[in-house]
Amino acid sequence: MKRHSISLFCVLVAFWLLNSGHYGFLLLALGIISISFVLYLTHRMDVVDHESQPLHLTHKVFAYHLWLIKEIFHSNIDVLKHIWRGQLTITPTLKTIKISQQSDMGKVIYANSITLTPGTISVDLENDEILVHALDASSLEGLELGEMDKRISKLEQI
Amino acid sequence: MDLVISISSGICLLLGSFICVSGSIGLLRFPDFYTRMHATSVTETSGVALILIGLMILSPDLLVFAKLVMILLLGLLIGPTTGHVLAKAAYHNGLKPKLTKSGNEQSSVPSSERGGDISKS
Amino acid sequence: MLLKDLFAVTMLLSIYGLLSATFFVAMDAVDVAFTEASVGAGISTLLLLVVISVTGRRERRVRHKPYAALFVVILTSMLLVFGTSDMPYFGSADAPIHNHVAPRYLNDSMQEINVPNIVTAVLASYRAFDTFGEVVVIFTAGIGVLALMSVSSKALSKSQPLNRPRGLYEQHLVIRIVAKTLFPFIFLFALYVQFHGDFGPGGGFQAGVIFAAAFILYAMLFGLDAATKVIKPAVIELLAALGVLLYGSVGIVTLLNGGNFFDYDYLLADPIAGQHLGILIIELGVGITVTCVMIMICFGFSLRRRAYEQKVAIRPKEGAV
Amino acid sequence: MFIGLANTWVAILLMMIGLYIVIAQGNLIKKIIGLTLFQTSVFIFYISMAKVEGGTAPIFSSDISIYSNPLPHALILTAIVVGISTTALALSLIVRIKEAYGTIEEEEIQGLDEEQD
Amino acid sequence: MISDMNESLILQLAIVLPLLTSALIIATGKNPNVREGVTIVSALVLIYFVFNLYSAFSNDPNQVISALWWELIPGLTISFKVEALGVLFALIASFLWLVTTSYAIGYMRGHGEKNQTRFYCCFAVAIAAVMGIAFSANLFTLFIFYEVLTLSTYPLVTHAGTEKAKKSGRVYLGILLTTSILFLLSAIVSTWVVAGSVEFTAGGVFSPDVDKTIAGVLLVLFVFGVGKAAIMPFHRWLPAAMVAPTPVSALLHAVAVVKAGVFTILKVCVFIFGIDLLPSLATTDFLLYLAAATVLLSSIVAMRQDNLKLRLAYSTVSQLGYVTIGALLASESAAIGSALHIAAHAFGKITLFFCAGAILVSLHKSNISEMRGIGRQMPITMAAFFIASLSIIGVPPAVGTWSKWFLLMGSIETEHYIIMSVLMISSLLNIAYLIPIPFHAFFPNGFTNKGEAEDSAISDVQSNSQIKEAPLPSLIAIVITATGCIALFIYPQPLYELATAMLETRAVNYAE
Amino acid sequence: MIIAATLAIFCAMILAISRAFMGPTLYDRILAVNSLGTKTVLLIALLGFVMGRPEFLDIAIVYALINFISVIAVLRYSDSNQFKENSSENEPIGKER
Amino acid sequence: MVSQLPVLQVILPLMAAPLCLLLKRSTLVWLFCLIVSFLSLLISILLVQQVSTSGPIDYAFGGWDVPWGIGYRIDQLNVLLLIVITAMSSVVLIAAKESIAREIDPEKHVYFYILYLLSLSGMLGIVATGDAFNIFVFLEITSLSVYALIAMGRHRRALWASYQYLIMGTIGATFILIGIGMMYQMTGTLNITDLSVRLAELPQKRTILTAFVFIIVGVCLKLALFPLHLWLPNAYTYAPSIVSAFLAATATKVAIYLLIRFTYSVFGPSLSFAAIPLQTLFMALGLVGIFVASVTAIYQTNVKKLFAYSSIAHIGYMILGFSTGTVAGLTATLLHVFNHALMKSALFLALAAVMLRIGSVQLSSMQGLGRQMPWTMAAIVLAGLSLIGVPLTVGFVSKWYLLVAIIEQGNWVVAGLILMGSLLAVIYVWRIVEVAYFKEPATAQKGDVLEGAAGGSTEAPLSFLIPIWLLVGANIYFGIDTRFSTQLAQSAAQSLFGVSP
Repeated sequence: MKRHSISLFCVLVAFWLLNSGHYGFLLLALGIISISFVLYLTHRMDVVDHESQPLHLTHKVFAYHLWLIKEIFHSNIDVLKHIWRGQLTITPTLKTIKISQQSDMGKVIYANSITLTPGTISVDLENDEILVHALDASSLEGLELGEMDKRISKLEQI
Repeated sequence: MDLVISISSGICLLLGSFICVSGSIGLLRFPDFYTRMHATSVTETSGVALILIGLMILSPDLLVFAKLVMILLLGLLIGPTTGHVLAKAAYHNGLKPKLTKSGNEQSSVPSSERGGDISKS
Repeated sequence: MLLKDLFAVTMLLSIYGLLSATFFVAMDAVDVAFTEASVGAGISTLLLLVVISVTGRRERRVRHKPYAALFVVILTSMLLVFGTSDMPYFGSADAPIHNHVAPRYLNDSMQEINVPNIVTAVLASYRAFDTFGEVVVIFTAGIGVLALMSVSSKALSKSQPLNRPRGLYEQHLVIRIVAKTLFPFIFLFALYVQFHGDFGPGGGFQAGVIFAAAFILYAMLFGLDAATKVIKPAVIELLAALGVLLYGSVGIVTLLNGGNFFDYDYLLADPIAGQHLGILIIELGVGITVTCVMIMICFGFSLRRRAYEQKVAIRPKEGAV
Repeated sequence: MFIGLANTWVAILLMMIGLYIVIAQGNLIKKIIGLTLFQTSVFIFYISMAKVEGGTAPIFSSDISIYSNPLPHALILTAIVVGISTTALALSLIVRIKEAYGTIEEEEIQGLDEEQD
Repeated sequence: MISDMNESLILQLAIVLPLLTSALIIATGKNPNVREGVTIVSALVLIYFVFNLYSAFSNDPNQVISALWWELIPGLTISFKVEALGVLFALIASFLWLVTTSYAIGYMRGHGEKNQTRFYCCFAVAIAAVMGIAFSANLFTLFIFYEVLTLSTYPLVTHAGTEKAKKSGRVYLGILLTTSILFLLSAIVSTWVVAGSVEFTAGGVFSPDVDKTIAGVLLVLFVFGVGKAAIMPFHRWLPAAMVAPTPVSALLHAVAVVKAGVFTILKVCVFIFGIDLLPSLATTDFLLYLAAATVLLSSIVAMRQDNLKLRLAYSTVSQLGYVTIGALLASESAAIGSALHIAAHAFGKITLFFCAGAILVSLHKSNISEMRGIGRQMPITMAAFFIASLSIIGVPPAVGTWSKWFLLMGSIETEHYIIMSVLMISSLLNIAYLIPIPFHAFFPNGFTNKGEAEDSAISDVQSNSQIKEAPLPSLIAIVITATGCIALFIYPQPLYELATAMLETRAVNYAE
Repeated sequence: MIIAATLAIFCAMILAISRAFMGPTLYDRILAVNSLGTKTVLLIALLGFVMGRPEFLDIAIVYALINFISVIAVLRYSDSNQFKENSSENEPIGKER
Repeated sequence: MVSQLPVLQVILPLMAAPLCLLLKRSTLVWLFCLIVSFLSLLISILLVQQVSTSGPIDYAFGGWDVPWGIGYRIDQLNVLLLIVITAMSSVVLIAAKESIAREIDPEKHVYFYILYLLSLSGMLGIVATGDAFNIFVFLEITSLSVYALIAMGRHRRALWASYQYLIMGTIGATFILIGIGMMYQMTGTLNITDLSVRLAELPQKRTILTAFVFIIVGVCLKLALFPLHLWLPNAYTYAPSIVSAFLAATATKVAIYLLIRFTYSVFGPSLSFAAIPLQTLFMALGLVGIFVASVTAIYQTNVKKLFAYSSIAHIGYMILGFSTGTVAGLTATLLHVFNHALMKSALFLALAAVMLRIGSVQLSSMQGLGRQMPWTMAAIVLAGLSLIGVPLTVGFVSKWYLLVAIIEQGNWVVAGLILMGSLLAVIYVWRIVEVAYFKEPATAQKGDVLEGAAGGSTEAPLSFLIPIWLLVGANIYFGIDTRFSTQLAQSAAQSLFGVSP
């Protein structure tokens, strides 16, 4: 718990400083007060934990994101093509995909990654299945190959 | 140097706006709700990203840059979340996607989950 | 407005809010845009949604009395168009509006108040009393909503109604995690807006709305009970009053120090510092009141909605009181 | 003439749409929506008269000399708050009306009232 | 006679006393004897007060006795002033209050009426209003008391509480308030605007060069506005009010209401317009003929009524026309005549009503056709009825003779021969509708046709052959008023003096 | 170039609005509003640069947040059964009547 | 401190409102409100004295001079309204405790008092301020609190009435906002004094005319002038009794004030009356309003509604005086503002007492009440007489001034019509009197259907009788001693003509 608080504090300080742009005594003091207040409030709300502060993922997440960006780039081009070519080319598909992630966090990352990649949307997230809607059947096939699943599972393991 | 900046940002902006417009056209052209979602997700990812990157290149100071980054991160975090939630809600509330025959594998609503818990007023 | 789906109409209203806010940005009114964004697209949509969820989504039938209305509207618009014919053109710098009172704000406020955001200077110092009125208006609305909506604790049994849907956070893994991540930032951002009203767009009102919106989001996701556990409704009421009092007490202090009401020059020995302090405090007052009232209103609606649902569940055909 | 006042006229058009909805619609919520539309359009009217050609937002910066008029902005900030307050109160009234009458259609409510007389 | 009390104080006391009485009546309402004792005592005191004023006035007619209560708006005051006509009116009213009270005690108890406290209370308030009217120094004060009179008599009119009574009450109130507010008040305001004053001034308040059209319109407004004077289109309330108990009718017809009406008209004619201005107005003639028509028509209507009280009511309408004519003729004799007629009619009519009430109380009869032969059961009553009828008709030895004489004189002086003939014809009609009643009472079978009426009348006579007069207090009242009719014929001096004094003040003013 | 981008975004917004008007389902409208919100964020960011005062990006952040919150709110209140989407607009859901 | 009186007048109740929330207990809050209200009354009395001795008082908020900051300007017109509002509020509040206890849920009492104080301070703010936009803000404070107050009525129709009022009121307020915007656009200032100066100098008038029309229409919506009156009867009828009394005494008066302020002080009579046939229009509307409302009142079976319609009729009288455009007419209007507040608050308070005792204000349920609640009914009768305009009551005085003002202009017909209007008032007042005094109590027939009526509802408690008779006493006192009220009204009217000839 403490860990998460400290990390949140640091992030919040950065957030304040980057937003503020005024570094006089008064505003800094107000910033400290504000941050403390926010910390107090969020603790009261019980929203500071490993889910909101995924510290354990920090060191692997960048690599994954780079890969994700690449995927997004590719699928973007696909979808753009579909848009300009028109309706006839699309083959909307709905399919359930098994996922291997254990933690909620992993599931969320997976679901969000699917949605983030254009062409696929995670429609429903139930236990260990994700219902995916795809613009094109082919992109679903790519997903079924499980590359993304594997990467996230790897991310998840500490 | 200025030239590089303006050209690179120009390219980013141009591409971004092209993608945004494309996304909107997709929003109009696609046949049903789920397919339209794909179109918007184009805008929300690469369109937003490219435009914001274009602006980042132009940004005069760190603060503006930081804020643009924040907007970008926020967009990338919120976009898929709302998309997912929206799709889920639509699906659970009985909006059936139009599917091609081949992929029509699971078309029934998982009604057991929600059908019973709604009291009619 | 041919749409009979109130929900759709609400969505369109939200779009209108977004568009007008964009327009305000284009018109240099950044503060207004800020407020309109959070109010027009945010809070008012939110409120409308709650109400529609109680009252029903569909309009019952088409009305047939447009002629009188049309007559009134056409008459009014003709009058308005007639009235515009003498108006100065859009953007012309020599219009009287830009040459009588406004120049002093633009030219002298830096010397007199030393607050870069001139709108804030006008709002909080030159026309502080208007803003006080504004705070009182919102406080009035809050109390009014409470007076209308408050459910006696007896009537509202703690037990959940028969088939209550699960909290949103249980259904939506994704939202839960994303929202949890976002909350601290939204709150801090609200506070940032609160304290940087002097320098850029923003101020107490906008901050209050954002803060309240975040809190309402929390209540929506984690349930009303969780939210009331974080802060009790009675405390919110008191805080709302406190905000108004905080604002007013600045005026009282200036009175006691020998100045006129809201003459911040008398707050501290140094007039400029006094102005700063005064603006800071009153903005805080505005922020507190707005936050609390917005939360109050939403809580009021939700509690009422719950009570109503319970009542309907128990006595299905209960209509008129 | 046309260009110079077009902005105002658009605002007038929007206002009138709002006013029409308020008067002609029988659904209470739609009335409120119309009212909001009406008010927001008035705000647009105010804000567009604050604009100065070539000016920027009235936030002081040492390298800018022309600002738009800050006073309407301050006024409209207040007016927006007033507007949302009214809306909130109106909506709470609607909820109560729904509870008491079982409907939110003007005609039906009046019918119920007359029935009672 | 004159005590050491200040006359001005007495003047005010005369107005306040009945009000105090009404409060006392409410306070003592539980005990009828005390309540009525209070009424009688205060009536006596009031007579004493008014008589004091009278003697003070007659000792020195130029002495100004006045009282200012309040200045409402600069120039608009509530104030009082003793003046001949007012004294005359006040004398009559205060005296008749005593008599009527005495009568009412007998009547109300004999009839077993409800709400007697309310009756006495409202009666006292009405008397206060009459005193206020009599002594008011300006139109505004008069107006106030005029309205008080209207409102305070409403409960009396609807005393019975039946639907019919309420309907009549509405007619009563409706006509009186409508005319007073619509015409009288606007006339007063207009007078205020045109003349700048609403004080009663000898010779009138209008300057001689006033716009004749406006003044003419104002005169019409005044005459119509005083609904209590029952000029023809606005006379309906008077017959309608007949549902009231007899003492109330007596109050309405003799003591207070209608007298207040004609008093107001007379006062307005003499002191607002002035009898010099009146003839020059175009509308005077119109109003004169209207009044004359009222006299004739209502007499004819009266002949056709079988209900005794209703017949008397129409008779009142006709008699009021006399006073109005007298006021509008605008000559000295006519004015004196109408002043005298106020008194004469008061005594005559009150006696008639007392008699009608007595018949109702004792024999429970209200229709004339049923009254054949009652002279044997109620000899005193019917004798009084006869005397009073003579007074109304205007034949000696009753006081009505004098007033009609002066009215005729006035009409001849001003060469209104049509009016003169109307007066004559009306007198004949009076005979036709009044005299048969006592005649048949005493001679149920008339001089002829003994057999015809025998069946109906004889049976009555047989069952009620013994004397069955009204209760004693009522009887006393009847006797007193009947005596008054004759006494004033014999000794009209005080009345005449007062009537001339009213005009003399004008002469004095002009002399200055 | 910024101005061109602004105009493009503006066009995109118009397209989105037309989708919001056309519907046909509620979710299409929500989607349109959401997408409009995203574009508004971009537009405001761009406008700041167009007007030479890019420091007002706070507004854009607020937009993004509000957009998020309102979509969540929509979904929160679509819990109640009235928000069931009907395949055809007018027909109520049969099994619940 | 004396120089701070103008601001204290408004700030005192305004700051007291949130403080109520801290007190929590109903009785305490009531006591607190009462004290605050009476203090405001005291302040307004001091202001009257000060204005009459040393002329108008200017007060600048925040020390900023007027066109730049917000200024208060208290002159003869303002003090008249201030004293009416504070006095009515104080008197009405005395009775509030018992009435509220019966009509409103206990947990909402505190909210009630807060809203009450807020509406009071809102009205005071409207009257006191010298800034056009500030008027709008305080107008909204008043309106919002009043909507909520009305909706707190027990009957479900209170909600509907409140909603209707809200729609009409908001449209009105927005119209005013548009008008203010146009004026601001043409002059660049919001201060009323400054506006009047600059408006007079303007060469172009079309925008100003439009602004004028919008403001007038907006104000008339709030005023419930005849064709725009539809919200008023229900609002007054179904609001909690205390609220009805307070509103009837003050709300429309404030609107009248705004009308006068804008036409005379801001636009100036030359513009207001010359450019638009306002006088004829208002005279016609006033007359039609008097007749339609009075006739409608006659047919009402709910006494509160009856008096609500009578209020609309009396607005007609005020408008008539206003429409003459002379000092005398304006004096009559202002006098009637003062006097009508006295009579209507007395009437509605008495009705509140009736409501307290028999739980209904239907005409039929008031049968024989004259004997059961003699003091209350006597008050209704006296105030009713005042409503009619019977001499020695305040109603007469103002009607007299009105008639004189109108006859001076040679409008004989209008004068006659006014008197006919009074006759209609006689009818509706008389209906009540007849039912209350000349009908037997309903107990015999209805038995114990009416709660409290059976077996004799007793006289209202002293906490009602004191304020009611205070007001009735004032009705008669100011009907007899007219010096204070007429002087106030006259000097106000003269000052308006003096300021902008």
